[in-house]
Amino acid sequence: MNASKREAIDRLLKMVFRATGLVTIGLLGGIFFMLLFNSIAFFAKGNPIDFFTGSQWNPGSDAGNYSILPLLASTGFVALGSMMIAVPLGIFTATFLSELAPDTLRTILKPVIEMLAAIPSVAIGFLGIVLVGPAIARVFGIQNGLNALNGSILLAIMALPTIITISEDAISAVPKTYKEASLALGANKWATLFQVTLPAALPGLIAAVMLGLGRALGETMTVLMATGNAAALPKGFLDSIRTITATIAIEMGEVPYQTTHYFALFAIAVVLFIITLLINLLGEFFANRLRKFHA
Amino acid sequence: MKYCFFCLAILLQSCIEQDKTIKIKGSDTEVNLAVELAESFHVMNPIVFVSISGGGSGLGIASLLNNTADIANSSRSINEEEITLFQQKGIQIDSFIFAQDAIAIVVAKDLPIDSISTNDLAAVLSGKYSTWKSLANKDLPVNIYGRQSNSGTHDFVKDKLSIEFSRNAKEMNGNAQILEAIRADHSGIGYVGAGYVSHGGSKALKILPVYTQENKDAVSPLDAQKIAAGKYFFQRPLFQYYKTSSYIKIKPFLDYEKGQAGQSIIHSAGYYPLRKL
Amino acid sequence: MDHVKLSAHNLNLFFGSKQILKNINIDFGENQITSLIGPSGCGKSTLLRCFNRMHDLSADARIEGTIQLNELDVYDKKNPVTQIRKRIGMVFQKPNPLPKSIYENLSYGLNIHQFPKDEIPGLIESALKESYLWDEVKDELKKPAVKLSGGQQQRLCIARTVVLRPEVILMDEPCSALDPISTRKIEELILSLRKDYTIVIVTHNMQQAQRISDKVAFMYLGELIEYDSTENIFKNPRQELTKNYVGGHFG
Amino acid sequence: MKARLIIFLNWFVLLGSTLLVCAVLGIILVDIFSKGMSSVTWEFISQPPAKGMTQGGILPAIIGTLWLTLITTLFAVPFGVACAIYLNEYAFPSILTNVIRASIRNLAGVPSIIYGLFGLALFVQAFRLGTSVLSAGLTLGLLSLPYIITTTEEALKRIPNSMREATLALGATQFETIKDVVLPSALPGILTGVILTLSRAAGETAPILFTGVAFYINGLTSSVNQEFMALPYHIYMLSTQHQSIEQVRPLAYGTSVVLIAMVFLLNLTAFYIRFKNRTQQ
Repeated sequence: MNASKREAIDRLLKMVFRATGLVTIGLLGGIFFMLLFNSIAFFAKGNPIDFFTGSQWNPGSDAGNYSILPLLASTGFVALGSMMIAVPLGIFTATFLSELAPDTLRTILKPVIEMLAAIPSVAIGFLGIVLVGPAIARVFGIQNGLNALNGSILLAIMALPTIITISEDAISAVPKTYKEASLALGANKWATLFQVTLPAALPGLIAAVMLGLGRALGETMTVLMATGNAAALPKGFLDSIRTITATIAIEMGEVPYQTTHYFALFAIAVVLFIITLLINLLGEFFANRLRKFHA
Repeated sequence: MKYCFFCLAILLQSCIEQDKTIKIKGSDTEVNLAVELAESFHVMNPIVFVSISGGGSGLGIASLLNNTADIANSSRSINEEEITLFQQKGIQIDSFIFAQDAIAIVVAKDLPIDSISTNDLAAVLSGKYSTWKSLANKDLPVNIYGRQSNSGTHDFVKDKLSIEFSRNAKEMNGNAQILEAIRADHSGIGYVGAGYVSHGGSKALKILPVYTQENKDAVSPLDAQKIAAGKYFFQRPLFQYYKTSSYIKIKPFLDYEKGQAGQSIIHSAGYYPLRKL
Repeated sequence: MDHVKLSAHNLNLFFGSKQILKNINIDFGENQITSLIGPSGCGKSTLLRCFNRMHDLSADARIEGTIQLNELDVYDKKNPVTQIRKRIGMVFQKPNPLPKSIYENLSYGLNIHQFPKDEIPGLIESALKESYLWDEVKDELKKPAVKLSGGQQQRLCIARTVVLRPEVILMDEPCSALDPISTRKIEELILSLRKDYTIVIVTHNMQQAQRISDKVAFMYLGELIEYDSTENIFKNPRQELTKNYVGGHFG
Repeated sequence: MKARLIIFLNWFVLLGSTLLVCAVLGIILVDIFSKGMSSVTWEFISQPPAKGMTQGGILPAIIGTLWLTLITTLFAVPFGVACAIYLNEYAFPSILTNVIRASIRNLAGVPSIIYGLFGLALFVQAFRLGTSVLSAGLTLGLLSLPYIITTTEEALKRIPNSMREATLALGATQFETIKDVVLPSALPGILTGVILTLSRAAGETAPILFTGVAFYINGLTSSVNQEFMALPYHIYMLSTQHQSIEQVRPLAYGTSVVLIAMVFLLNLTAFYIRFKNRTQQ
């Protein structure tokens, strides 16, 4: 009697767990369908070709120009800028941490990097306004420091922890035997580091860069606060830019639901979603390759 | 188990609890005024909550359409497209003008220019003049600081001058950002609500009086008498739109705004109240 | 042979499309110790785990044939697996005490099977005594079980099984992770348990099989090659394969 | 000589990068804390804003963020942990579960603003919850789910199978095994993941932008269908939207100090749990 009751409870809870699990997965899957559904509504109304080839994002105008190009260019521009700063800095730091730093130093530095990751993006954006912006204005002799460079610097700060952590894991995962083999052949420590260890960790480093890039592309608040938000095609790092994320943040609260403009914002969100998804998948692909390689 | 009860309690609360909050949204021009009104309103009537969000006038009207606001602040009157949307959704709305606002044209203090004509202004803001050469005799680039396209101020200036803004105009998140940018920019120009500059906001800035083809007499947006007479070029009523169906809920707040206390707050915030004080 | 306690008839086991056990027929006599021997990968552990339905949670395991405990069909859906496992206990290769105190390790099974509360301390004491552990731990029953030495942990695991008074105890290479002294203690313990329980033990240690078992089954590549008394298997095997294996020629 | 120079340069570059990264954190913290600490008084924490938000405190924003975190926790923790248990303990490993796992991992990389859009479409519109602390909390909950599921699954995976077999072989049901052995052993790992996720959620701004955060509310949020103020949005608002940015800058710094302190406190708790758990093993 008791035994069958226990079994019944077990079966019931198994069902409960399965149901919650599937509901959760369904909810998360819903994100994709919601984006898809709403952007299909946009493409049914608007012109898909203009969306990718036009030169203006200007929903306020009477014709309603919905071209993702300037936004996409801005997003890519500021993210690439951030990678130019964060990739060398991150990989060098990771190399130092895993290969050169003594254990005690490493145990201090790792939390420092985690702390950097924990700072909310809005606080970084705030510093972009009060600290980085004025500094850029002074250095370049321009009036206003809210531009792509500012955004790139801030995004680099935000992507650094991701890049450092994953790169460090990748470098530490290189088998000792590789290094020993190289050292035994008479190569010095540095040659070993640059010619053996780092190349062996390369897939992991690429994964780190990809995930850092994904972070930079999807960041909203810092770019919204620090880049000036001009929706024109960027010409240089001192131009104001407006990313996809910032556009959604600015305009979504202010459109009547179920209008063309509303659906257009979902359409650009889908593009962003697909880009970040591809980049994350690529990152994962490289991370897996590293895992298989060393296994 | 406890967890389930707790969640149930929250859900029940969300169902039973009558929503006593008046949600006011929209118009950066009016948001600070609305905050101050809400602050003092709360002292008198602590049961009624008022929550306020800024954004552009478009946000307010959109929120009203989307049923996420009770009152939409707007510094422009509702347009045809929006009227159609309201009709489509079968929402009846009313409006109420609670103050007058004037838009100030602002430049940096050391730019040698004292007033500006509407024609010149149109040329500057539309990007026809790329430097200050012809207006201020200085070979500095014109940097335009404006609002985002969904702001009522943006539309108002655009429509008043019948221009499209230059594509290089920086779209700032709010009036305050515009002021701050121009303060730092020797060759910047921008437009903000007069309420933003009348209270210490004008430090290191210059407000340009505006004249027109017909009336060569330049009028400053800070001149209350001219405003009362409707003489300033960039002058407009501030609207509050609300759904007819939620009138009962918001009535206490509207009454407060119209009353003596409300109107004096409007006055001290740098706007022009409808009632004589 | 005496009374048959546990038996398998025409037992086939597949993982996916791969057949691991091929037509196994075996009977274990009551109060006997039976050793399963064979080279690694021959399916002896897999066979052992069939008897208390430990394959239930593997997605792609499929079992054909019958296993009977006395007259009871072990794989009959009507018989709750929890009850089967209460009657057929199991001890694993590596000692796996629960991350709880020594006392709780023993009381856990009693509690889930709803033994009367007031009997629990007595049952625990006698199980620990039966497992030769009582004198070593009686003053520190509150101590975390993981603090015990490897051999003590394994005896605790046996005590944990014994406390439920099962009819059969399955042991999967219980000494392979232990040093010789601990191994010897466990072997003594197993021999002393024979009077109350039917024991099936998987071992790769030929000497151990000889020391403790009444009967030995030799398996090779998923098949039961030979099943006989210990003496016959080691002294006088009928099959060539068995002879080679016990002679140490392969595996 | 040349070789020595190269070695020196190598050291210089690697150490220099590391120092630069540390300096960035140093600058951020020093700037915010040196300029913000003077604003953080008892009044600042315990009073509502006053005089058009140019004076007074940030109590409604603190309360709003607490509400938000509470709702996020109530939603994301049980669902996330249950989903992880389902995936790791119940679901038979198959191509499907691997696809699900990969999708969940990738959802953790989806920009937070997209969760905001989803929250708007699902909770605000479809479920008719309006712009409210409930909608925003659920949105942040969705954002947190992938992290909670992945960290919980990692914690569950670290529990060796022999532990599960031990109780199963004693005749425990699968649920009893999970409840009595698996979850208690995995608890520190789960807790660390949950706390880190919540600290991230508490600092998020983008997903709450259109799901219920308000510029100002003249009271404390007291029910789940009210709008709310939140610390991160308050910083955003004070530094970009307010009419007298210069005047309220100390308030923005002060709010940043409170937010960062709160987030760090959560992080330190998580580190402590992880550290304690590690030393115990």
